[in-house]
Amino acid sequence: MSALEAVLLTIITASTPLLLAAVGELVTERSGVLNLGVEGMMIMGAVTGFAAAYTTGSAAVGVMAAIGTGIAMALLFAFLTQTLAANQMATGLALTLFGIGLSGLVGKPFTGLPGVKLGAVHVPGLSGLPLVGPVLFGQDLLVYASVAITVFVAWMFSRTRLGLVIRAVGTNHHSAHALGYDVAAVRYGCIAFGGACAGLAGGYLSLVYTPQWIENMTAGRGWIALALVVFATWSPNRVAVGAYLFGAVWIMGLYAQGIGVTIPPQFLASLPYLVTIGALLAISGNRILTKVNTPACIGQTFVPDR
Amino acid sequence: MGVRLVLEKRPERSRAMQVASPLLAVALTVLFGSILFAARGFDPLHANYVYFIGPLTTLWSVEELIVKATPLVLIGAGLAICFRADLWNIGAEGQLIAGALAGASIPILAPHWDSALAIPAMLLLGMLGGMAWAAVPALLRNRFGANEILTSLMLVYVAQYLLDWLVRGPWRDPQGFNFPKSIGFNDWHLLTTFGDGRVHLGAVFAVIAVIVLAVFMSRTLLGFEIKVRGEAPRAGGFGGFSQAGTTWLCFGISGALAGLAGICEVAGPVGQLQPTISPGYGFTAIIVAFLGRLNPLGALLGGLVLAICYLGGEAAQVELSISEKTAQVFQGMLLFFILTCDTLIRCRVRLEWATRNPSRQRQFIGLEGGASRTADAGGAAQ
Amino acid sequence: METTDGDGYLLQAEDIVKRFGDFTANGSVTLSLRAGEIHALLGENGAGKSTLVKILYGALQPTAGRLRWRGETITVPDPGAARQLGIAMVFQHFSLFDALTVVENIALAVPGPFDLRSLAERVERISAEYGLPLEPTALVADLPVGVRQRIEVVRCLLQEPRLLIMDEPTAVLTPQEAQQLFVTLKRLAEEGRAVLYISHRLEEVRELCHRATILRQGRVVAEVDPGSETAASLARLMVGADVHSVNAETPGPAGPATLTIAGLSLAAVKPFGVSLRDISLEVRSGEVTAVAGVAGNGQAELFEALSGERLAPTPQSIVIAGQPCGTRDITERRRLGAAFVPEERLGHSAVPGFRLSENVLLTRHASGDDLVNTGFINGSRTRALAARVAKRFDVRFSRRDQEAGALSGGNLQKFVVGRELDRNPRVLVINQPTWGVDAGAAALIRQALVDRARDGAAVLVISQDLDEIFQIADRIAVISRGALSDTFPADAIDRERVGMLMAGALETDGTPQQDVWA
Amino acid sequence: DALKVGFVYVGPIGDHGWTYQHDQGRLAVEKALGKKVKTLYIEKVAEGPDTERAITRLARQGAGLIFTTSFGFMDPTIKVAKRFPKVKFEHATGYKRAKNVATYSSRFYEGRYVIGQIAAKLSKSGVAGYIASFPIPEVVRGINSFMLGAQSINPNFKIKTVWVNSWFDPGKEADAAKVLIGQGADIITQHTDSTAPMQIAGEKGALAFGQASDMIKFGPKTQLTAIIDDWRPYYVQRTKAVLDGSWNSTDTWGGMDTGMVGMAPYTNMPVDVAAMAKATEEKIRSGEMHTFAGPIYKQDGSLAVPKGKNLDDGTLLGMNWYIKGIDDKLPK
Ligand SMILES: Nc1ncnc2c1ncn2[C@@H]1O[C@H](COP(=O)(O)OP(=O)(O)OP(=O)(O)O)[C@@H](O)[C@H]1O
Ligand SMILES: Nc1ncnc2c1ncn2[C@@H]1O[C@H](COP(=O)(O)OP(=O)(O)OP(=O)(O)O)[C@@H](O)[C@H]1O
Ligand SMILES: [Mg+2]
Ligand SMILES: [Mg+2]
Repeated sequence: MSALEAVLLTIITASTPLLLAAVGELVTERSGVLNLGVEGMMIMGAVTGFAAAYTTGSAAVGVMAAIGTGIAMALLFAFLTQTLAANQMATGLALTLFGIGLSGLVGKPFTGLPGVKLGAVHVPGLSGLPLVGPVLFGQDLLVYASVAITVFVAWMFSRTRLGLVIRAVGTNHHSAHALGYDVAAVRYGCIAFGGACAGLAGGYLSLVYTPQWIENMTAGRGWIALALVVFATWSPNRVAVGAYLFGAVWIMGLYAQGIGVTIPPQFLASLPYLVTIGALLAISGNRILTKVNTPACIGQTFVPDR
Repeated sequence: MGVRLVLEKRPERSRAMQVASPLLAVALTVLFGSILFAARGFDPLHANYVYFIGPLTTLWSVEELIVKATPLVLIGAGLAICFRADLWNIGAEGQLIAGALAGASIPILAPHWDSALAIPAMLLLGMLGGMAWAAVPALLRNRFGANEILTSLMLVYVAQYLLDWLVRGPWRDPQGFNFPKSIGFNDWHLLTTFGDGRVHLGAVFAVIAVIVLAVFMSRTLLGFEIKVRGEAPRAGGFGGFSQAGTTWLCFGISGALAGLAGICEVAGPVGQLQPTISPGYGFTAIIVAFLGRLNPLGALLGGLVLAICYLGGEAAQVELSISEKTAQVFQGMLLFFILTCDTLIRCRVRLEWATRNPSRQRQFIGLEGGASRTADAGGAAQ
Repeated sequence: METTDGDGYLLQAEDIVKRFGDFTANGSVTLSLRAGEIHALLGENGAGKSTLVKILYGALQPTAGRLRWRGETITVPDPGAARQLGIAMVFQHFSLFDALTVVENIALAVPGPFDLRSLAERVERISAEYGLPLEPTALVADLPVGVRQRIEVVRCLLQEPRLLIMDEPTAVLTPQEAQQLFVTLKRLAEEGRAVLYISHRLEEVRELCHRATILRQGRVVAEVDPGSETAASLARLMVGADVHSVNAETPGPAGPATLTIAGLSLAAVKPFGVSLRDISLEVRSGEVTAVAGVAGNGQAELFEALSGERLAPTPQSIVIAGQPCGTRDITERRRLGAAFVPEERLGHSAVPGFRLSENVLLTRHASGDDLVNTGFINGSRTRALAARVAKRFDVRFSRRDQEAGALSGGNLQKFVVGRELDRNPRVLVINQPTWGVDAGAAALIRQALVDRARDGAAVLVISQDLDEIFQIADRIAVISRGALSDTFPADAIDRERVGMLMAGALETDGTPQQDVWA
Repeated sequence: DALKVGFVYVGPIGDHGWTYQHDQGRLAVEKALGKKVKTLYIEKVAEGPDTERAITRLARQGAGLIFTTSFGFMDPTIKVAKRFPKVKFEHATGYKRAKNVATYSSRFYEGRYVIGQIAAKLSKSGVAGYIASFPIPEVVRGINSFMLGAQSINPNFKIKTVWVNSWFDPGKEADAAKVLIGQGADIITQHTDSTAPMQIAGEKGALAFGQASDMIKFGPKTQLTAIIDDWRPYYVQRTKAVLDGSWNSTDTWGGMDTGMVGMAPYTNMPVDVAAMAKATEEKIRSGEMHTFAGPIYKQDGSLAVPKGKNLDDGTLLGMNWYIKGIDDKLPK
């Protein structure tokens, strides 16, 4: 295995959970909802994914469980924010706190057990190619899924009525309501999609990345996914670019050490967070980039007249 | 057919509900907690006693309650003001650490400076440190429009690594066998404690902060400015209040209080710098602020309630072997119920027995022209 | 005209009742529409017109009552269902999406397979056919209000509706644009479609409509043939009494210019804002000067520049009472004796969730009323001041010191205008003083503005309501696409000219432009 | 009645590392002494303001002996001990003692010598990857010991170190393992607590050593052996001492000889290598050999300890330099 190949493989694994969670949150935010509970949904996805896979011995069941849990958590959020018109920021924070706590409780019996790993899928004939083979054609299913979901979302927003409706609801819920669209229903759907993706991202951690359950194993990745959405100015393609860039920064810190660079490890460890701040600045300062896709209603509660 | 929940905006916020909603939320949490306990095979009455009443029954535990509540109240009161202004500072944990670092620079760099000024200087530096850390998201927001939720949060991680680096590197105790901790603070660098327990001066600061902030928010023009910003930012500009100014002010206040909490922790119960100095007070304080309905006085109560949750959780671990995670779940649940109950302040909630509309079945009279050709497409995308 | 069942009516609304909480917006309204007729729905502000048509369109559900469509009883659960029946509607407050293109906006309301390209072709064809040209790929945010109105209309036409509901479509149109719309509506009626038409402009109703139903406080008070009524008789039916006219006697010789704008240019800051281009204007004491213009032509930006919410690049570009203050903030301008009333009541001139006494503080904290002492608020003074304003300007509320958001629009407007007039300002700038305010309150506010001017203040009224402008203004200027015309004495210019200026069809000095849209 | 024995843990019992091993000690005490004792514990006690309260709580619950099992618990332990002079305290890995506070730690580095030898024998690339937590003496000591062991077999042996700045961060440890393997290491050893590197090594076809506990479950084809923290004998012995009144404040730094450091079975290696490892282990246990026996040169070439002498405990406790042969720089 060449060094470059190793680096690329590591970057892809590190980026995939970020991409999954971010692209889900992107859809949620495009519908005008800010769900700060990504971290909570992710960690719950991780624990239930692990638990289900461990109990049944099937990683596929684990993946399903992770998605299901993400959706369940998201629906809780949707119920509070859409049906009960609760503040989205606060509810999202609560979801994160709740998820971290509950995952610990649920996961207690599963700590320190070897997990079931979701295997890699080799595309016959292609995965044997040098470099591109293992990097592009020898990944696990969820890496392909993350790319597929991103492509799907990009296609949905640019080519389908559903995408148009989601954008409409996100830019002006009053108008969308006046035209007869059920704002709450559209948002329920988008929130649930975001939850499914976040759950899947969590499942990726406990089924592929490190096939075991460990408390707090998401380690702030949900928050980085949130930042990525802003960084990408709500464009699915840029989310993908951002996720891979971020994964690269994450890994490069470790890689630099391996080749003998001595910087205080604390500095390297905080690098991804500093990079995130820098990226946010670069983007927020750019009005042209932010203007076009920004969902104007983001974070606002909407109670329709009836 | 189905039952559905219908919200009806009230013309005015209900004053009765403003008082009742947090109480209802606590009650609901206890109720659901009991179910949780019962489900795990504990006597819910006894478990609730251990959890919620036990911490109030001995002098020691009441003292510990105060110790635990002190940073929560300090930070929560500051965050309440931020959130009131619709500014989402969720990086108080980082500001706490920054305050602790700034304040601790005196006992670590000048351990022999034994003066009556030392403690005030530490407290002041602590507040400035917290403020400085909070000023970063404020600056980035004012200057670049960067989302303060994310920047303040990212800075938490940075602060944690900074602390880690300092206590393992430059500020390591030279006599400490290279273990990651600073020197223990000298007596003259430690806060006065009351009685023989651990209650320290920080508790007094917390009470003072709460009272000052309550007056500040309800009686002063600056407080008014902050509230206007949260309710209607455009009206704030029309009133002649500067958005950027309020951002600085709110982050400044909440950062200073988080920093004060930080230095009070290290110069109080901890007594030195070490890799971890707070069990997530900065995050828990978010719940405190909401539990207190974003009101400084409320934060005092909120802080005590959460401290009870913590201590109760610990007692339950020892006495009933209930996992420490339960406490965290309780906190999340409490916050959910608060948010749910807050809806009652703004809206009336009704259950509606929805009778299905016949036209839902799409039994439209045959129309010629465009409409009937595409009978179901209009609503299809919904 | 095709045949319809059920007594020949296309749509019948019977005994419609709609309550919001304990407030009854519609109390048993009955209305019948025939195919091929243009039917007016009249009533003063808050009479329940919009509520009724929203029920017909499925955007609101009636508390009680029945709807019949060609004789069949129906329910309209949502606007999608209404569109399937063949009902289309243009909303009073537009239902467009700024960040989407014209064709995307239309696609959202037009059923059928999702194919933007062929829809764009249809849009181009139909819009040209009806004389309402549209460029399908343009971003709505970049379009002027008149064009947006066109989008709404074309969106309805593409649905080939049997019934077209238009809620105050001409409020934001120039007289010329309105004329063009009438041609379209008449053509639609000739094609056998019904039009339900809401407007406050009684003259145009008389010209256009075949029948009129008049609502007062949520009830039908009359059904008339508007052609055989006068505007005054229609107004009397709507209000239930004679409407006071504003007394704006010719002023004495005007005083010096107390508010001067000189060569003010400001680039748009908001993504979809308007830039101000070299605006100059003198507002003299003793006079009411009006800036007419269709909404969205820079009025909001002009107001913000005058109030100081946005600062001008040079001090000299805005002079208040002899003091250059282009770069001074709103508080400093208030200290110079200026007062401001913005267009939007909720969230701009008042904080909805705050009590009236707190709202008094919003603009009066630095105006020398001792409401604030070394940073501390004097609660009893603010309450007393709020009570004084409420009394002087006849503000009605159900509870003492109520939250602003709970007041009706007209009452809140009286309050925010009163809050400023109570100071006896030397300069008053007011944007859309009676927007969405009923006739009684409007008369009161207009009179107060004139009186203030006669007392020696320089009053600048920015308004899109030409009736209002000709009622109270001594001088008139017109804003169009961020540029201001010359100022004309009110008696030296007529509606026609103002309308042309509003459309940007004249050079600012009143001569016709060569190529209007070049 | 029964002696209550309290345990304060820094992590969750289920971490399968540090705290898990301490809890094994607690269970051993229960098993060995049956009705004579009752154990209490609080897990996941943060090092900080909460520590003192957690220890106090156990003391107030009537514990007669309390084990505080993390370095960060040192000062709070001393403080509480002052307030409860009748209660005996045992603090792990610290250096502050009092009349009723004893300290204990174990010489894990002895095990590192053994695995260093194994690595040098089995590595084809001659490079081992070392996942390290923090540059503190304990970890540096381990790296040096590992290298000394390796050099005793192959003087040109190399290691690559990645500092992950955490004791327990599976994601990062996994990434570090991947990076190290990508850079040519074919044997992974770790001074962090999670089992992630073991899993990754298995996936990538590398070999690895377990840490703190036997991780064979996570790498049945991967684990060569593991250095096991075995607190059981010590905990049982100290509890007995309290029961029979012979307890006094001591400082225990136990190695293989006391049973506090154990090696998991030698697996996945040829028998001769296993035999060599066993022999070394035996020599260290019997005291025949010291892992830091001179001559030892520092990285800069200076002599740290001459031939015939062993490095003293004081230097070992404060070790903040690499031996010669390690190419990386120690981060400061
Ligand atoms: N969602 C609502 N909740 C409570 N009250 C409402 C609501 N919508 C409308 N109203 C009230 O119902 C009354 C009728 O409103 P409506 O919008 O139908 O008036 P309108 O006749 O269209 O007036 P205008 O000429 O200003 O458009 C008003 O007093 C209004 O304040
Ligand atoms: N999408 C469109 N469909 C139909 N007509 C349009 C469209 N866009 C613009 N127009 C017509 O062109 C006129 C000018 O529009 P536009 O917004 O481009 O002006 P402008 O370029 O901003 O003017 P200027 O540059 O002179 O300030 C509009 O008033 C409208 O009549
Ligand atoms: Mg209306
Ligand atoms: Mg142009």
